[in-house]
Amino acid sequence: MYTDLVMDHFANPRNVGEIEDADGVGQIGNPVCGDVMRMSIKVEDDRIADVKFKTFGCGAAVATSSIVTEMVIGKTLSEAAEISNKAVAEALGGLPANKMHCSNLAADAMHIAIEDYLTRNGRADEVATILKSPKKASS
Amino acid sequence: MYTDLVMDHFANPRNVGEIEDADGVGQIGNPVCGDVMRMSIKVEDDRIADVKFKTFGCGAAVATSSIVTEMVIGKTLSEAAEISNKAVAEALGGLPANKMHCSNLAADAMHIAIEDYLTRNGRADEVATILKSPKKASS
Amino acid sequence: MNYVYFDHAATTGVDPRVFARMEPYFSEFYGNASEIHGPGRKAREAVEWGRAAVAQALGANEKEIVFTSGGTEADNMALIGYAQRFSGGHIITSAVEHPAVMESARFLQRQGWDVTFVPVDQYGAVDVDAYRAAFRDDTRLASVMLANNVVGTLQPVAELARIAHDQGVAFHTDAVQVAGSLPIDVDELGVDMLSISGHKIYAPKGIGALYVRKGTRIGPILHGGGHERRLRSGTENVPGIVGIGAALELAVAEMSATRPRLEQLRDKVVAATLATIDEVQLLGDAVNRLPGNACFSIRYIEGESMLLQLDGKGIAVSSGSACASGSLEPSHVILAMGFGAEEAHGSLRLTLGRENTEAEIDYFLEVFPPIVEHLRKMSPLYVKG
Amino acid sequence: MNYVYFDHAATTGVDPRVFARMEPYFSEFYGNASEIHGPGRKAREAVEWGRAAVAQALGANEKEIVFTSGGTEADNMALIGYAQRFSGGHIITSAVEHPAVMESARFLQRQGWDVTFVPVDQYGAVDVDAYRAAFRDDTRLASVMLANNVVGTLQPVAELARIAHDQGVAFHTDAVQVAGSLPIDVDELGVDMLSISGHKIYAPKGIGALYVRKGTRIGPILHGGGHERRLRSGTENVPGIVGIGAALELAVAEMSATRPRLEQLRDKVVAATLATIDEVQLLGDAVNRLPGNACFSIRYIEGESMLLQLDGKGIAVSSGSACASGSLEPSHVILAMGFGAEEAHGSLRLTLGRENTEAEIDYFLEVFPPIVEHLRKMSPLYVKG
Ligand SMILES: Cc1ncc(COP(=O)(O)O)c(C=O)c1O
Ligand SMILES: Cc1ncc(COP(=O)(O)O)c(C=O)c1O
Repeated sequence: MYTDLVMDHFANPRNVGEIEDADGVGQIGNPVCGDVMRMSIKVEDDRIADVKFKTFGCGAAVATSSIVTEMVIGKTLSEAAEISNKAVAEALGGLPANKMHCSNLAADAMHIAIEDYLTRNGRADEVATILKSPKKASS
Repeated sequence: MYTDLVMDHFANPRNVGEIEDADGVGQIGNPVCGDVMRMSIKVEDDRIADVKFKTFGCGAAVATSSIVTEMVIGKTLSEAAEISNKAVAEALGGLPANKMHCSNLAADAMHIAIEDYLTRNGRADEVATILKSPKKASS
Repeated sequence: MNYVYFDHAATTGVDPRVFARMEPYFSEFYGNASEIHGPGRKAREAVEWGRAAVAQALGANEKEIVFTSGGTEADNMALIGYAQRFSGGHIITSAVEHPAVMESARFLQRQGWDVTFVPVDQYGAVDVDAYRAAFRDDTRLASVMLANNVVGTLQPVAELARIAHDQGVAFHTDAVQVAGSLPIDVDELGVDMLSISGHKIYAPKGIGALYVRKGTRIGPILHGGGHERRLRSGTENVPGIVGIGAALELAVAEMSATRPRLEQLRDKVVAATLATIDEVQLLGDAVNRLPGNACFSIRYIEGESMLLQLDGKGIAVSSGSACASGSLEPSHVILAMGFGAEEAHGSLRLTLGRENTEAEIDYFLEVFPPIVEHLRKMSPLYVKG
Repeated sequence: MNYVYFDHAATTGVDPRVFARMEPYFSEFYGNASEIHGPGRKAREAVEWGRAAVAQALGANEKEIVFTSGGTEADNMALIGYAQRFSGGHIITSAVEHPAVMESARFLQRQGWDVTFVPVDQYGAVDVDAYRAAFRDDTRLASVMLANNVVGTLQPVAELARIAHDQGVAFHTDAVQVAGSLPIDVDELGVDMLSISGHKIYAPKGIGALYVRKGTRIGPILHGGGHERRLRSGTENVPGIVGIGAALELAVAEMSATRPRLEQLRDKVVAATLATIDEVQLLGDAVNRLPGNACFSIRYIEGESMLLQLDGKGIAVSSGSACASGSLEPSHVILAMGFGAEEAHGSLRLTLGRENTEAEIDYFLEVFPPIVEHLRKMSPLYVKG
């Protein structure tokens, strides 16, 4: 059901953990729904210098979280903000249909972390530009 | 589904045929129902001296016809009249439930032959005594 | 079995090549295809392989195949599952359907539906004019079999489907007797649903499939865990599914060789039987029939007696309506063709299959005439005897 | 398969001894049991042998056994087939039934029936008082499973059946998870209908049976040729029937040896898991449960992740409600027991079977704690990490 790449990211997740002095943190999901993802980022020169995730959830939730961290490292905030959940699923070679919704929110968590960074740094006015469609944490 | 005895009587039916100068003939059944049996008898001293049958029908119809001819030969008319369809089925070691009705009428055919004999010989008044429950051909 | 087996319309043995494909899924790769662990994934792969093979053989898409427990369930699902969408209405079917369709229609009748059983001609072909005339404003579904299981007559299903569609009505066909014997393409036929059964095509008993065209909405008739895209609950019969897929694949691959061979054997047995026995009639259409079907009415004698006599010679055939269990009724198919009960009682059906040989046909032709003679001698209806 | 297989509640492999009994009926004795020729009679014999074996194992009469395509169909038949006798009314079932019962009840609900889903306690046992109070004048049927497939809890079915009968109401039990594991006697239980499934007891997928007590009238849900005394149409699955008969016979013969062995293995895995991992809870009743079932809720981590990690180590287990196909919902059983969705998402089910060894349990106990640790380290919900 899962592609080899999904299974690889699930079995060997990249960038697991929490950045102690993170510049931005984004969390999405709800244990009741079965998936919670938290991204913490370090930002330097408007680029994502470091990122770590923690995820409670199924194989897809872990793999999407893991791959999103790989996809955003070194990217500008705008570039990172452009990565959609759909792009994440595609990067993994696809996800089972029933995993496309709740378990594929890692990009959203990343966007929330970027929004958090911008807000913390008094750049709330840029949120709308950088995050073309800003996401709110669902809980 | 059929007992060995049924199959034996079906495969090697006893007394097949028609007595040319029969003393009595009984026929029962209907080709529409799938079973027709005809018994012809020779009577001597109120005993069944000879009997032959012809049957159109399934294995059970042939076997019941065959065994009834064996059962009645040498019997008095009253004794022959006492043999019921049920007794015939029992003598064969039983019949499948769905064969108990239409295909198990050989004894009835025999009773009709006896009735025919009695009537031909001006003994119609004895029919009720000898055949406790006289059967009519169903067609 | 040391039998000459001429009853392939009733059931077939699992082809050893099919069995070899199924076998690993009983005791080795026995996972439940709903599970996501290794054994489950292995089972899922097998199920989807079977689905693709069935789809391929029917010219369908994989998503249009629903596995069932057999032809009966597929037919029930087509009629009753489809009817569930509506609160009631009218269904058109034929007078010569298999009981699986007929009794599903009767069940709906008891639920308040109207059903028209379209008559057939003396060869068993549906009366197309009567069929066309049967459509009403509230007709929801038409179901006519692709070929008849008793007399082997093929129905003009492509035309019947077109007529139904012209009226905006969905069309189902029972292809249980045709799958594996003749080419089937759901698009050429234009049907919306099509039933097949494993054990008629050298796959095992207990597996079947319903083709459901994309866009044709039906409801489940077995409720539960939501398997088969919620259309048919129940743990998937993995070896059965592999079996029906492998069997269809094989049948299609070999059809161009098997079909003319069976037709030739069938034509031989028909011609020789008509030539050597008098007062015998071929039932069904002489040309437009299933490759392996030879069905006769033999006057003055009864089917079961012939069958048992042949059985005594080691030949397995069937009489009349063989698909009903323990039924003594004369075949409704033969009656619907306008024959009398007597003729229906005297029917004998030979259905040939891939392992049959010409020597077996010759053996039948040798032993059958004396059997007819013997039974006619015993028959009170046979006057010449 | 090179797997440590702990998912016997999902399905079992066909026992090689069972397979040996079935095998001749695929390609050698492949007759249709409705046919009266030799191959047909051979098949009929096999079917009736299987029926007698199933009846014997359940303390029933042969005439009370109807073969189906599996547990799902048996459950559907019990509920929907029974309900057909009535124009409507009320049905009582439990909140922890398998979807095959649950969804059959919901189907009847959509047809206008009233259904009460009786609640359970924290161990998954039906609330007997609530059950008793649920009966109404128009209650037609009660259906409560003999043991739960997720948490393994046994229900007091004999008592529940007695209560139903006191109200003049028929009682069905889904014994799919119990057959072959614990003794079943339909008279001691006093049930009117009882469902079993082949593939849970080392027989193949695609076969099941419904016990229907003499005098309990139900209607068919599959219509057609009138097989199985008109209760279930469709050509009989001969090898499947032989398989389920042989499997039950074997399970009963070996039960006194298998049962304590599984209970001991289960108790070991439960005790060791609770001892070595913190914030773990055993789900279901500690004592009153199926011999092979160990079901846990492991906090802060999610079931599928555990399952896939174990899969990576070659261990097949299941999470939550494994019988539904591709479901992501937290198990309705665990929720009904009063747990939160989070705890339900963190459930893991091991179901042991006859081929499992103590070494396999030891292997699980070795690899599982590091998996829990790894996943908890990754979990945003785990604060101690
Ligand atoms: C035309 C036709 N439809 C349906 C069926 C039923 O199929 P199954 O026996 O697989 O239930 C049969 C055979 O019995 C058949 O010949
Ligand atoms: C308790 C219970 N009932 C019914 C079923 C359904 O049985 P089957 O998979 O044979 O349809 C299952 C298993 O899936 C089960 O565990």
